[in-house]
Amino acid sequence: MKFQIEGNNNKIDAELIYNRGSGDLLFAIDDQKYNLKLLKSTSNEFEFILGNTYHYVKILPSTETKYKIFIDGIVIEIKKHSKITEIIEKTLKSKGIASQANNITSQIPGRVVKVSVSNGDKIKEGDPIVVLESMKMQIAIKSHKDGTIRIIKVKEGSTVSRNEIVAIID
Amino acid sequence: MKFQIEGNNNKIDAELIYNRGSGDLLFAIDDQKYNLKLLKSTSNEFEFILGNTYHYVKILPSTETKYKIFIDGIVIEIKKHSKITEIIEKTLKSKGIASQANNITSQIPGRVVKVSVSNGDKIKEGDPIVVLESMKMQIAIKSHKDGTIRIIKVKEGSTVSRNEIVAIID
Amino acid sequence: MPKISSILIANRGEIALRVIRACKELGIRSISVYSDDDSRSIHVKRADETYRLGPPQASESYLRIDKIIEIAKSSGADAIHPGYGFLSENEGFSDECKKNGIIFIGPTARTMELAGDKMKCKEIMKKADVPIAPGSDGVVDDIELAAEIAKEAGYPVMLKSAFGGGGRGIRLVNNEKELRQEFELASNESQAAFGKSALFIEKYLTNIRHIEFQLIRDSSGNGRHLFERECSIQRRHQKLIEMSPSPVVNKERREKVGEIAVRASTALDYLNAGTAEFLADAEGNFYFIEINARLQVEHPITEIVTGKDLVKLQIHVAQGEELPFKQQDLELKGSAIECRINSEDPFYDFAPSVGYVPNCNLPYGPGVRVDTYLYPGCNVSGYYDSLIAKLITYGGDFNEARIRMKNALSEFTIEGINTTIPIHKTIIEESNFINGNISTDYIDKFNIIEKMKHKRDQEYKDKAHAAISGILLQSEFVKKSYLAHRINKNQESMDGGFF
Amino acid sequence: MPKISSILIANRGEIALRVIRACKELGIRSISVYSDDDSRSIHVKRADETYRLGPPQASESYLRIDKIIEIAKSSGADAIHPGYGFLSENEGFSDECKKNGIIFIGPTARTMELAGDKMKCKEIMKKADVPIAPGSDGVVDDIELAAEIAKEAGYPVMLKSAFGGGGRGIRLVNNEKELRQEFELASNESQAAFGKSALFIEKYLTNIRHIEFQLIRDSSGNGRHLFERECSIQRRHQKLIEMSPSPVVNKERREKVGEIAVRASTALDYLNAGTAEFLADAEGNFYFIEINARLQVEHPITEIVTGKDLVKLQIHVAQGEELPFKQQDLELKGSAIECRINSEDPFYDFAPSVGYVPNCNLPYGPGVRVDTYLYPGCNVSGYYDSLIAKLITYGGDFNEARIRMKNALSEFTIEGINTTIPIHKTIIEESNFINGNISTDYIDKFNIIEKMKHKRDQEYKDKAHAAISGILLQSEFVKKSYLAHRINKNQESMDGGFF
Repeated sequence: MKFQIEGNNNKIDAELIYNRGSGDLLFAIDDQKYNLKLLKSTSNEFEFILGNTYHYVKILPSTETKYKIFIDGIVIEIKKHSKITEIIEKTLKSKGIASQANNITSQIPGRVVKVSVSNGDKIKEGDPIVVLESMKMQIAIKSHKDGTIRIIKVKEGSTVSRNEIVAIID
Repeated sequence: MKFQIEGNNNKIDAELIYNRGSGDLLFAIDDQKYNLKLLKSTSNEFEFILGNTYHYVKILPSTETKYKIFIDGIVIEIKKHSKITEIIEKTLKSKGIASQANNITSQIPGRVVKVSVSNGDKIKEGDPIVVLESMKMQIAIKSHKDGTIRIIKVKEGSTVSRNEIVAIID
Repeated sequence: MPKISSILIANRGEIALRVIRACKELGIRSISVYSDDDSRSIHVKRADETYRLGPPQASESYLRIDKIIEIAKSSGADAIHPGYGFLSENEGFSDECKKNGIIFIGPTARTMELAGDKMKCKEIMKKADVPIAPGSDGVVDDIELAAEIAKEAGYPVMLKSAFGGGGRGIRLVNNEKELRQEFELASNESQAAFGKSALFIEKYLTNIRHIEFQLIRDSSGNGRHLFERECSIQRRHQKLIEMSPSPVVNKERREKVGEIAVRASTALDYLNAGTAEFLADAEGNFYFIEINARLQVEHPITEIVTGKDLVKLQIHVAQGEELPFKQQDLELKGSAIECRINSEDPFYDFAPSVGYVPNCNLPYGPGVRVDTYLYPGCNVSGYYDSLIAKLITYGGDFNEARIRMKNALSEFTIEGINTTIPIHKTIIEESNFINGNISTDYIDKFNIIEKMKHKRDQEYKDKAHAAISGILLQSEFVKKSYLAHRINKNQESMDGGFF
Repeated sequence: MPKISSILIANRGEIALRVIRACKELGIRSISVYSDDDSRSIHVKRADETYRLGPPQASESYLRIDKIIEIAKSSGADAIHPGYGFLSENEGFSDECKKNGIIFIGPTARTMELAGDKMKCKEIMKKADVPIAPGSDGVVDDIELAAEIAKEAGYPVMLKSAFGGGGRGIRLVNNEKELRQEFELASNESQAAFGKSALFIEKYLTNIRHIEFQLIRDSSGNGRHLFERECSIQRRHQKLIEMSPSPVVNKERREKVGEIAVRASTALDYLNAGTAEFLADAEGNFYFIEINARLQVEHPITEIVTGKDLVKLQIHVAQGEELPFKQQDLELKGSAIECRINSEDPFYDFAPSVGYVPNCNLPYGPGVRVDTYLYPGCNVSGYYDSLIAKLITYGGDFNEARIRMKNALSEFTIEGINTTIPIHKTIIEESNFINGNISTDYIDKFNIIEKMKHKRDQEYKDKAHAAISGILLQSEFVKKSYLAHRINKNQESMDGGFF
């Protein structure tokens, strides 16, 4: 399998060389060979000693192109790099960019305390679209470009989650 | 249902009066009425506010006559007192006493480091039968009465669990 | 005054737990209150008694003076501890307690009113010869007037709520366009949080330290200061890291400014625990900003370096006792640091992060104290403040406390939400922080966000092989599960036992 | 001597974690070793590197000098920290380290030999004018000789292993029949634990306190004492609760006996941290018993009242540094108590209790420190010592520390095994303990076991209604599950959502 760490351009090759049984495995990662001693496992949690260092790994719900992994207290993201996922990724990415360009999304979860614009309003980059309240703070979601409001997708008093579309502009 | 707390002779009457739904219940325990607000439950764990005080209860593996309950950090034992369990209890008890009288049981888990007697040996009350090692300590299991060893049930090097029979005497 | 035998805690989260612990130490019955979003929160679990307040919104629960007073009366509470935030600095609440014969553990309504109105307070301080910070002269209700004053003072200016505190309701504004936009937001925010809106404008000063003095004063008029806390590490004008002692305060200055702080509390006829906040410039001048008329979030570091339990002292003072020590009995020993762990994503402009926490590991061991409401399986609600834990470490000197903080931060794991732990990890090893070269603009000045991202990339690299091993293990697991499933179709027995 | 950059910790459990933490503070690479019963233990998880030793039995793992030295060499360890117990007082191990160019963090083999042989040590102390406890004059190998000596001294007598320590290998014997029975057991036990068997006999004294002084001495011959620890609360001659300061030691006596303790360490040319143990009688006379040539279990209370990190000091001294403080720089401040939490059933004659711990909650908050290897999902092995946690609290005075201990004990919950927490809860509120009226026979003298049972009955009563509510809830749950099951046969969706 091939992987790529977020924020880094290198691809990493990794494979299981063999399973000696009773929890002893041999891995090759980036031309380095590792003895792995598995101490405990469930379907998504693994405790093991890699080389001579203990690790706890929990595989979090991941996307089709990315693994999200809780490891030793931090969360790290790793891209999948098989041929197929690369193609899927590209397809998704191109689609995503195309449609996302006109979406104004909430990048935090919160409650809508004010909608500052109406359908059809002309807006400029930096204009506030809605105001959210979350954890006692009021935060304005601003437009990232000039345009016209096609549709407002939220109402005052409603709650939005992270990455939810609050408005679409043309 | 009727219950009895260990170390106390009083029996306690308890029943569900009604379930108002959405986690609100009304209990009567020993003529006291309680509002109970259930906060969380699985098959053996319950978090609730009884009257105005929070409790966490975990029902541990229990016997036919006794509940073992982990509550707010301590373990308490409660006898069941329905007619049927009373009868079962009595039967078990009388049987238990009859057969237990000739058993020498290990009251701690440990590894047998020495067997001090052989089958057929005459022994006196207080004589050591086997020596166990547990947590760096060596502890002798002694006979609770005079008699003759009918059979030794353990070997040197074997491990015994709590309440396991190590020898039977006549 | 009669001895307090029961206290209702009109708050939630870690501070409610802190007060419950003090009650338990004094043999006082603790009574907590909770909103519907908090029914499984730690202050419900740990109090002797607990009562429902209402729906999740603070305005329907923790800010409902009427309901809280009603519960206090029906449960027989002798006293109310307000914690910080919520109603802690609401003079109406203090008043209402008094009217109902309940001891309010904090200052009188009159003192609170004066302390809470930052403009009035400044006037009193001027009279008492307490040096005050340069700034605008009164509350500004009107946006046009605000624009005029700001223009005169020169941008950037600070837009502050007269009833704010703890960094809430403070906005830095760089030009008139921003002023107009932010004025309305700030006004609304202050309205929602404190039930009032009144803004004033202060010139924004740079290379400034925020240093505060812990105060406590009893009903016989004995006032003491418990030395300083350096709180210059801030983001969005909210404290992120505090320490005591300050790296720039020596014994003489400590005594001098401490005395000024006690004078300030006398001028307000202050009762109970409070904090005098100062700005200190590079020349070592101290300017009074405000008195926080409540227990402060960062009180634990003072408890550690003085050996005094501030919450227990609050209760003693509230029941009319005199302070059991003189100023000269107090000694600052060792060094303590507090990191505020907020449920915010520091990689994403500190956006709030809320939800279920399936697991967490609190650090412990030599020199570590944690004040938190987290436990495995708890929930972080979006309705309230983002402070989820205070990690406090101490040592014989700053560096011992700092290194212990570094290790405690790496022991502190919280699953399910984003927290400010990564920025703390970055700061705690940053050279300017180590050398005490800090100011309120520290985060921007030294590109801490960039450094944090760099640190993350390094962590990613360090953990990559182990993480990938985890993925390989899972794929093996899935493969074998699939095979086994095809053989006996018994999915239940798949967990574990494959390797 | 070169600076230590990596340390192998030849131990397990809480003390291994304690040393790992000290390593992390000093930037030293920590290397742990584990037996097959410990592969998921905390010292495996937290060390930078970890290596397998062998099968669970101590004789096959933590006592294998050859394997430990081999791992130290192959992993490039500069030094070895032995913790307490296991090989910590084994002069052969210290010697073997030296031969292999590895720094042993502790005394030299020669000192250890003298300190470990309780009889030789007493001779040296006599010469150095250190007052020693009355008792038998040499090691007794033969049971007949033992019986003779015991008869002469008069029963009861103590049967002690010359190589024991920490209460291990000490048995109280009331008559000759018991002596003969116990002599063999004690001999075997000492053989298993320390690899040697040599017993001696001491007259058993009553109304005696056990008070010890913490020592540290560097390679330049600077010796300091870090004041006393009162360890009189014992059962089976093993410490259960320790505190510093002692309620019967004032400043003058502290200085006087402390100086004697330093003299004792000088007489042995002692290196690194150690403890001089004394018996104190009702008249305030102190008799030296032995020097424990290692870090003591109860070292944290000294760390707290002195503000010094003993493990870091051990490492500094081991790399040849001079002690960074003089005797007069040290100050005893506040009060600290330690409760030893053992996996034993205090209701059942302290029978060992082992197994899986599905969940546990460590106490935290103001004035609380926990040193433990417990975590939710861990395992308590029957192969090793029963100490699973040390709960330490501190305060401005004894009573503040005591009340905090009371609360911390009630916060400390451990599922799955029995522990000594109930006896600690009883003692911490017992009037003689509160008044400092304690001695080594405290547990028997004041019927603590009876009081503990009484307390449990009270707790049972207090919790009965809540516990029964839990049973009722479960029976409702079962009823509804059964009904639902009959309706849709879908057992999967039964959990939760019924009420």
